[in-house]
Amino acid sequence: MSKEPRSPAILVWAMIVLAVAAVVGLRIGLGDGMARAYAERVEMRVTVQDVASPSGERVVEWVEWKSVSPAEFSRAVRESPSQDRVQLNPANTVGLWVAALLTLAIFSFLYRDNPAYRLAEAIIIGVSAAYWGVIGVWDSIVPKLFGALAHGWTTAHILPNLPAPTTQSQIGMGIALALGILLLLRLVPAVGGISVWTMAFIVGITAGAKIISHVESDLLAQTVATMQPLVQPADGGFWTGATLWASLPSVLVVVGVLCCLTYFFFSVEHKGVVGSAARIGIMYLMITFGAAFGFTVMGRVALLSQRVEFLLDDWLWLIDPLERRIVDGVSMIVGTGGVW
Amino acid sequence: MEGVLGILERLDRRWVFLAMALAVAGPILVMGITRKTLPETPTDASRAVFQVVQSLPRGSTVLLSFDFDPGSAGELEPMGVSMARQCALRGHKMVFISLWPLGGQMIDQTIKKVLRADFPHLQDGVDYVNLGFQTGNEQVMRVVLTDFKRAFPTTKAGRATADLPILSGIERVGDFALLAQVSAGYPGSKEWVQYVVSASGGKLPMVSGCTGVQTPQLYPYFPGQLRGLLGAIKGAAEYESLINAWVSDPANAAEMASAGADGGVSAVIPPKYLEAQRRMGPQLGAHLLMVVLILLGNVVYLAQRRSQRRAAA
Amino acid sequence: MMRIVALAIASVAGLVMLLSPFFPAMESVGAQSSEIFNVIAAIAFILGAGSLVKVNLSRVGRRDTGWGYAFVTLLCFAITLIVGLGKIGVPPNPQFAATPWAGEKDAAGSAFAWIYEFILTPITSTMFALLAFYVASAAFRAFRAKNREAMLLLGTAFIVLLGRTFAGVWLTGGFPEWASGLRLENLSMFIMQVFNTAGNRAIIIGIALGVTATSLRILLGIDRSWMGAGGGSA
Amino acid sequence: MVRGRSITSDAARMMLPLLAVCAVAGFQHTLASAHTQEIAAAVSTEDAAAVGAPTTSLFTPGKLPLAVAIIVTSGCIIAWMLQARAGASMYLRRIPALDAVTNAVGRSTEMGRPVLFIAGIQDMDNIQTVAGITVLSHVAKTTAEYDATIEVPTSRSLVMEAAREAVRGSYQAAGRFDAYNADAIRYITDEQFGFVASVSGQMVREKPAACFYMGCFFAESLILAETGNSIGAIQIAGTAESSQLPFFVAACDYTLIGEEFMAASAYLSGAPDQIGSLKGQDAAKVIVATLILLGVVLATIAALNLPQSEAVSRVFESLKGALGS
Repeated sequence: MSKEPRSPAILVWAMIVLAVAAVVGLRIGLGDGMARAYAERVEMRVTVQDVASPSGERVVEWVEWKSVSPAEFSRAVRESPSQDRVQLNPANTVGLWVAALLTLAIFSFLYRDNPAYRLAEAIIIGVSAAYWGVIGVWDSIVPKLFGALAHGWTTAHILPNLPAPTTQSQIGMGIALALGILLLLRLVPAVGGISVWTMAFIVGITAGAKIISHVESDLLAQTVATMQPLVQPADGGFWTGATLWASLPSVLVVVGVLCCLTYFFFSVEHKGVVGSAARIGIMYLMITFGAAFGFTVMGRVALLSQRVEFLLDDWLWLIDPLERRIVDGVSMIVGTGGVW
Repeated sequence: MEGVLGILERLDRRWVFLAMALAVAGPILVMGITRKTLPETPTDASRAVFQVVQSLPRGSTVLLSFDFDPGSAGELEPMGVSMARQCALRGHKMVFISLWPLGGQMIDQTIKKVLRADFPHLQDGVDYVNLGFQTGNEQVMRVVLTDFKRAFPTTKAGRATADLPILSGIERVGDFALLAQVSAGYPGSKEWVQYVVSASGGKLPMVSGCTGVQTPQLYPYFPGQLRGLLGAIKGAAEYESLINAWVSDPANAAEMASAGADGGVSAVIPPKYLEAQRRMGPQLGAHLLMVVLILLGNVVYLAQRRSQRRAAA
Repeated sequence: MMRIVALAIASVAGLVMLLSPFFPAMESVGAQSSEIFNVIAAIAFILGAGSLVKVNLSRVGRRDTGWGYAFVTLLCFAITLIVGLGKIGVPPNPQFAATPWAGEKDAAGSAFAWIYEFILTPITSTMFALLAFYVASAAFRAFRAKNREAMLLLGTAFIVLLGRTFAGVWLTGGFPEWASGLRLENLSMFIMQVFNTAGNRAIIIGIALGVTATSLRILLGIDRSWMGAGGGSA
Repeated sequence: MVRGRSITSDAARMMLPLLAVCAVAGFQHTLASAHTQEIAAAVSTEDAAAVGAPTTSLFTPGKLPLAVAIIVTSGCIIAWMLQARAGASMYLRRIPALDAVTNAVGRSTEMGRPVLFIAGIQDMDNIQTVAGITVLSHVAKTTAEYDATIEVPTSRSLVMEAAREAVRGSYQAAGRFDAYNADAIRYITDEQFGFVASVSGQMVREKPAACFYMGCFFAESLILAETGNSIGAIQIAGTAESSQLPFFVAACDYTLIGEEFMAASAYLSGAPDQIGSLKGQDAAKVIVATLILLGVVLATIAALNLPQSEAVSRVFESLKGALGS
């Protein structure tokens, strides 16, 4: 599968890369250019209480930048050429380029492993590991652990409207802290073995909780759901084709469930009656898998479309399906002054 | 013939990748420039969603749960947009919630895109409200069964829900006329069915839109516990086309005017209401390619088997 | 000794979880346990980060092939951590402007949000999009009519793929009313509601039993391989 | 292994007490049916106590069916475990995917390439991850015996810890503690596709000869399996995520489907009481199938317009009530 393509093939691939580069080059010079992000300045002004100041309150002011479409920028400039309310957003413009280049770097893995992909890979490992660590701190450690064990400090500095903890949650978080510290003892080789206690706690609660949830919502619910009447009397009498046709699905479902269950038998050899049932069962499973495959393809293609749309729309400004760059009926793709 | 088969047998998978890229990018480019879409023939499951929303009495309060994030917005956002749009057209009140951390933002985008843009007379807190994200997965569902406002004490913007006009008659989730839900995974449609619809004794009707991956697992619930189901981008496109057909029908002009829809009946559908239908273009290209690939793969396989048999003989 | 205590902890914790739904006094234990788990997992990140830093530092230190990439990883890790924990560029929270750290960590305009939007999202969603290419390659290579089972798999996928696009309507939309069940879109519905329902149900029931047995083996201390009891036999 | 008593006769012995318990539960359901609705609305949530007056009952009402179901399934499993421990012989059908483990590891040793093991992308609060770790300990024992190297990239810090514990134990048990390398079991990132980007890059560069995917997988299943395929590795997968099974089936050499995956650890251990638990699972399956058949027959009679239909319909409702709905 991964044989090296012969030289004519390399030529074809090189031409494809050149063509893409040519489109990007052309796009930079054509019409109103490409890949720019704009933002609108919003002045924020909030009065807060402050015991230190003589009036008892003080004003906090800051500026926020709200993303707007290129069309809104053009409209603002047209209305007042000297305005500075809507401006080019340099950070997000650079961001668009970074995002586009990283997108292409990942796609390049389809051809083969290469330095661009390895760079993207190195970036994503570092960024995402830290990202999830940060999420863990701000979403779990601060509101749950600090919120329960150091409530006053947390409300004063980070989360002013955090409700007061219950005794139960304080006990729970105390346990969590203790188990967390036990786990970190892994870093001290002499007593590291004790960290298995934390693991034991986690594995224990997982095992206990999963028995409950699987028996309740899967085993019982699915068993009851299969208990359907085999015959669905249709209009016009009992022994008619219509009844037969209407009853077929429920018969097929019951047969299918029983045969598939037979396939999962471990302690009986799949021979004779059991063997036939298991074979029917595996056929049902294959149809199930085929259907899931077909449906999943849909979702995967949708994701690819999204990435391609990002490249063609947000980055290259080649298409504009949402009309974000149409000003007074003129597309910025063509350029407000130029011709396509 | 042998030559072609030989090439196919040794085909480098990169050519398959290139074919897929063209099958997806081509239609996007063409449809992006021409702004044309493919016609849709809605299936029963999608039609059911449209009819359930349509059949509620005007002014019903609908609970919309947007349980997805930007990762699956390509498939699911058009469903959320269409649901909000149809509710607004029918004059229903909308209470938006989310069990996914980034769902609150998806709701804000939808409100901006549909309600503020096309139904500017609707008031936040009276005709619609965004209650934002709530942590706790199924635990939240268990709480809303008995006390909706306890699970959502404030709106996303920080207003208390206790005295919110839109929630005046709502004590528990069963008081809503409909649960319309968009699902990207866990927690999602399956959990809503298991913990809320079943527990309400079938009194709370539910319609759902979900990703392609989840669709097979949700079909067993339709049309029983799920009154309607939008499966993947295809379901979104079908639903979108049903609403667009209704909007374009002059017979509905009066009703639309009373709902205060901006612009009234118009033959030109704004592009934001054609997103799902537009995305069916690359789907068609990709699916046809898949079908061709499966066929080619089997032609190669059968030819190989025949030559092996001949060699053995 | 350490192991016996561990076993006892696992069994007691499991038993408490197992009993909690049946006693009103214990009902909130379930919700609480998931919070405890989340906090422990967040603390455990220190160990994960330690492993990440150690492995990459040693690559840089030894000047292994590709040590530059390891350096990039470390750099990105450090920057993201500092930016995220320091809430750099986060504007004040309009509702609580007096509280210094009340701003949302990923508020628009913050450096953390920029990293999310322009680095994390493009890379991860493009990785996700690679799947479209891999399904195509898998379909070409693996969906071959080798036997009856494989034929069923590929036949079903074929029907569903066609039935879910305009192509299906175009191919079989002309079937007369009495044969409407054979239209591709209806056929794929039938498959979903009958075969797929049966298959999925049996899988779910089987898994529920498998989970029960696996959990019991753990709680009863018969399967101790998770705690390093060597190869699993008790 | 010698074939034990036939499972059907074992199951028949189980049926009597089970039916008795069902009858009791059904009776309770019929009695309570008048106010079941209100109770269900009020007590199926933890909030009943918080919102209304605190309930005085010691037990949560309405949970009897769940308790019965757990007692019956666990009872089956424990009963056969005890039987096996007492020395009863147990037949176990072959599971080709698990028989292939040794070959795959052996091939890695011959080729001088590593074995790659991925225990899914979820944390330790997912039972599939725990099952994956138990399989890992068996695979690690084999790699220790065959002197192959094993690489275990993980997507969660806790999983890394658990995997290290399991692998260290296996190497110790195999007497090869000198060959244990903790850094081969390392945390990559929690981010699903960041993890996949790293692992697929690693696969292309190190070209492992055998890849094991055992745990909870989502969309990354196909990326891993296709990359493994492109480097010609033997691939053995196991998961209970039904949406990902088609991709493993299409792209891997062997796939453990759902319950088979859950049984893998017991199968590989070969210990009598673990194998007994598998037989207990089978007995529970017979009970489920019997209940389904019973329910189907009752539902069918109730649906036909026979004189007895109404009475049967009541019995059917009781049966459903006994099963908790």
